[in-house]
Amino acid sequence: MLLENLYLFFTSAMVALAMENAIFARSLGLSRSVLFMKTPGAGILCGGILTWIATASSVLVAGVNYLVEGAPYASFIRMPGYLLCVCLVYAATYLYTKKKRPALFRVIRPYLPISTFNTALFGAFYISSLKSFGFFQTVGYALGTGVGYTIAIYVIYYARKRLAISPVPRSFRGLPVLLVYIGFLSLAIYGLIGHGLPS
Amino acid sequence: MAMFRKGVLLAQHKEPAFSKPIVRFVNPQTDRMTIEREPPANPARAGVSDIVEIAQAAGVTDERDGKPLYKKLLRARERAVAVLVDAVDDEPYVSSRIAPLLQCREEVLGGLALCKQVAQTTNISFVVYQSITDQKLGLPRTIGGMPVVRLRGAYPAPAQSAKMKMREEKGRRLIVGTGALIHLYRAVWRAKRQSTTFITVAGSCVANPMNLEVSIGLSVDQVLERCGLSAEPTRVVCGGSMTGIAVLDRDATCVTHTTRAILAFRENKKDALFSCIGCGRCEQVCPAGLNPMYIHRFVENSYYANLRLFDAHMCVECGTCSYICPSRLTVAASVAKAKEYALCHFIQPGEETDELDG
Amino acid sequence: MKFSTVKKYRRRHKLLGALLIRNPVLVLGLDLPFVIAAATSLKNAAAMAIQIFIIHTGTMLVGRVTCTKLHRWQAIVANVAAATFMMMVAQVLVVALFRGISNSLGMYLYLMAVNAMTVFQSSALPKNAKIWPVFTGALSNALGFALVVGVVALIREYFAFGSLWGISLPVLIKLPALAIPFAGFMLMGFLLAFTRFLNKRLLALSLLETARKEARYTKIHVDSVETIDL
Amino acid sequence: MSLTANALYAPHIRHHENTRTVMGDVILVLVVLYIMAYMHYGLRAVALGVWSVAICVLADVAGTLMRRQRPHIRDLSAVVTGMLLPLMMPVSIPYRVVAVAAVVAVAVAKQPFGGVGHNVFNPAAAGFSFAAICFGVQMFTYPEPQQALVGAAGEEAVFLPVLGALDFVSGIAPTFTLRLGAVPQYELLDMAMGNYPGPMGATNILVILACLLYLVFRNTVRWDMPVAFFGAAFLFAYIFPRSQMDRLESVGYEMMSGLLLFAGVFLLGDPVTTPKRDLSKVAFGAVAGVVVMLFRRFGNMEESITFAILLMNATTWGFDMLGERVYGKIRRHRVEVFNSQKIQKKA
Repeated sequence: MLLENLYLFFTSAMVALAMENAIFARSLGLSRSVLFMKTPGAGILCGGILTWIATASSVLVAGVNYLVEGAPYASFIRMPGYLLCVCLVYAATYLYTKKKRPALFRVIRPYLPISTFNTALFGAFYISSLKSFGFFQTVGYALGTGVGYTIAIYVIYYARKRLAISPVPRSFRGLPVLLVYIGFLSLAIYGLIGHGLPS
Repeated sequence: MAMFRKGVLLAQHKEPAFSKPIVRFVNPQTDRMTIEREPPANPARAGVSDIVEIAQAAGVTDERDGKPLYKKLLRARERAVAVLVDAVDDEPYVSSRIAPLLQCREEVLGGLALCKQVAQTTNISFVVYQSITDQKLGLPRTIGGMPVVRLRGAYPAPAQSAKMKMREEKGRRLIVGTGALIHLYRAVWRAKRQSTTFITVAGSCVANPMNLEVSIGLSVDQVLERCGLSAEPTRVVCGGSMTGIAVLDRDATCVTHTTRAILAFRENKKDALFSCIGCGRCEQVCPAGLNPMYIHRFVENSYYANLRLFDAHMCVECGTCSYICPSRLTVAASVAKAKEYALCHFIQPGEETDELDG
Repeated sequence: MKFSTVKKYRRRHKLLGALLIRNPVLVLGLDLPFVIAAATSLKNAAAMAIQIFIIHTGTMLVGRVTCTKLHRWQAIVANVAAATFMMMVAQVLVVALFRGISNSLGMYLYLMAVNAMTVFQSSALPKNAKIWPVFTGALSNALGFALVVGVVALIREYFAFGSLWGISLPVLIKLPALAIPFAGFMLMGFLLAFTRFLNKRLLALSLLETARKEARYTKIHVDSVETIDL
Repeated sequence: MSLTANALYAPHIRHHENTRTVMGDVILVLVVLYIMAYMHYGLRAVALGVWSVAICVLADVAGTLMRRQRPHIRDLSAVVTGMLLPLMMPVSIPYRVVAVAAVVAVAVAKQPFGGVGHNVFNPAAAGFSFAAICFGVQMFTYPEPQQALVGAAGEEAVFLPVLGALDFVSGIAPTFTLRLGAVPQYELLDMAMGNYPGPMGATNILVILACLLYLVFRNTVRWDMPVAFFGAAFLFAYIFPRSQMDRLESVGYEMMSGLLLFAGVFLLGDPVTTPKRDLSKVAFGAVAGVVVMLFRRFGNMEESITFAILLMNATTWGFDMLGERVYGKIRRHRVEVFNSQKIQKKA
């Protein structure tokens, strides 16, 4: 029983990390502030906060999915429910760090909103509800999404360093060529998934 | 088997200049100059101070590094354990040290004997480059009973291993070029002031390449006329073919003490100026184990942030990366620029270890 | 180049500035996920455009209120809550308008509530922001988003499915892969590059005409302006 | 750099090999593969090659002009890409598919990144992947080469027409059979000789191996990358056979089926998109071999090797930087050795 749940947990986590990577497979949570992180440390921090919030709120989200399942107007109730869970975790994190860990608070404060109200997060919850995941799968999927998001930010940072030393045409410098680069990575991952459009 | 080897074996176009007899092409006035100080009674056992003073008076200069010879002799008298005659001509077309060593042998030996008296050591050896494939006259094992150390391997492996030899006991060895020895001998025995130097005149559009003993101060144009030009060269080089300096004004450029060769080439500009195809050959041949391709790209995009990783200060400026580059890029120039940047930004003075001192 | 002329140019072409020079997607790189993954057909594009109009304008107005009353971090929560409410309103409208849109758009229909443009622009308002500029700015941003989504959806629907608004048209060659996110990435890359090129050209042209107007520019200046690079 | 600057800098003599000779080696072996394809499938193979080369060169020139630079057709890189593309496809491929693949390869994968030598992803792999997703059916139905060989045996050959309607006997490619978990019905020797349905140029195993040897001896392809790549793939296939068969047999089928050999020689042999250092090359090749086999095992496409290669191309920069760190340590160590060396050892 426990082993089975652990298996579900890890499989869904790996799927969310590699095959259905939030950024590369579904382009979720993609914005300029994420693409143009100053340092890899900032990227890892941003992804880490997202991982924490996703994992913590997914525990509540699993409950929301369980309650909402089969209720009338489910699609209406879902989003507010998710928003409630995420806002609870967000406020808890904010206040706790502000009171107890001021140093940590000063570090994470600029990245907290970006990582919290992020399409990657809510997208992970929606996918877990569309696939009617159980508790362990939901938590695992959220965790995998967060880790995959962090890895993606890291990869994109080094892609920028690589592209900085090639004579990219002036119109393509910065965001456009980076998008083409991500496009090819996403193409490679799509070859692994095979035919199956992201919902 | 180029695929398993690191480094590159250059085709040494030393012939025909190498085996031809050395021709004197001198200015009579300067050639007649002597030193005021009367020669010692018996030059064979002249005193150390005499030799040093004569060398100073005659203005004998080492053609390896333009230093006056008497300073080297003074340093050698204090603390020298070995004397090394540098006849390493590893660059193609250049044979201006090895040819005098083989052709005016007794003069070299006489000069060497004087150095031996100064340095008070018996540890004497000649250093030559063995991988000269196209020479007609063979390299002897010993010259005057003294061993001839042969450096083998790809260019610039000789420079590398010579550095290995020279670095340990830094400064405690006397390294002289053959030209300096010959001039020292002449100064002591015939009281002649050094007014000439040995150079090689060769290249793809020189009519009859040869080794010359020319007066210092003659212009490059005169020397080239002496040997004749078969075609109008697109680049005239003063110095070695790999590390020399291109001459812009042939009239204004003169032969100096340290000029080793004057080369005239004619190249077709068609196969030039492609963009880098990233073949990575420059990294396979770099003797210092550097990564010239990335250094070149960083420098071209003026993105110096990552250069710290690439140890550009270890470059030995041999020019192999540019030589091998199939796109004819000026990689070596970029690496030199990066080396300057690294030396003034990343490296504390005294940390760089690749300097070759005599 | 003189910055005053640039400002003059932007003042002159206000709509153009909203659509091209300060376009939220093409220039600021906001809301990329929806353009890249969801804009595969004109109907999706229309639905998302309607949604963004309602959500963005409404939330910006709410944010104008909250930014004075609350702290920044509370304001964000309040704005996202408002955006979610707007999303539900818009969803009613959209689902009524387009049949089967909830299947074709999937979760992106709901994720509109947390799109980066709305969340961060609404919570980054200054305390003394005037109400009317906020409203017009929100409208122009929504317009810019609608334009980009429409263009991308047009290209992708025509070349991927050989149809426009569900009506099948003759097409030389069908590339179904264009409907997949990776093609969306590449398409957006090329669209961004094209927009930059266009901005450059437009700015150069306007500089040219200002230069022609102003007498102190000589012929040489005009020529140099013609070959301007930004 | 202008010519005058080029004329100023040392060194003043250059190696005789230039970009054209480097690319010319690859083109030479590709011509050999086209001859083999001609013998198997008739004139259509050559026509496809010419068509694709034309499209690639045109797109390359257009892109270079858009970047406001002088186009160098003489560096032949677009020609190599154009010759690689059809060889990875079946001979029955429509011309428009080849055109799409060529345009994607040059205009999307190569030019936006800065043109020759700066493309991060292999253009041929990118074009092939895009076409494989768009036109899955045409890309993976392979005609029987037997038609050609019958013609060689004396009866009249039934080649595919260069233009016009295509009707052909489609064979079952080993990649398909292996993905189903069954054993291909072709003899290993037949596969080595190259008469089994498959991509146009990738089926002539022995010829491709000869090409690899030639390229290695010409030092166009460094020897250690293919060794590491094929070694890793070999080990993977030996340890985890995909279907119920003898391990060595599975190795044979895995190595000879599909594009693995072709990609290992020509796509990974492309110096631009692979690491430069020998150590990085070895590590890259080994990882690439494992990733390729994993994609084969778990991927849903019939031929997913080009996707794996695209994924690996993205990691090239990381491999190079890691190799640079390692070699930096080696350099510093060697300098210390220089400093503490005795002349007696040398002389």
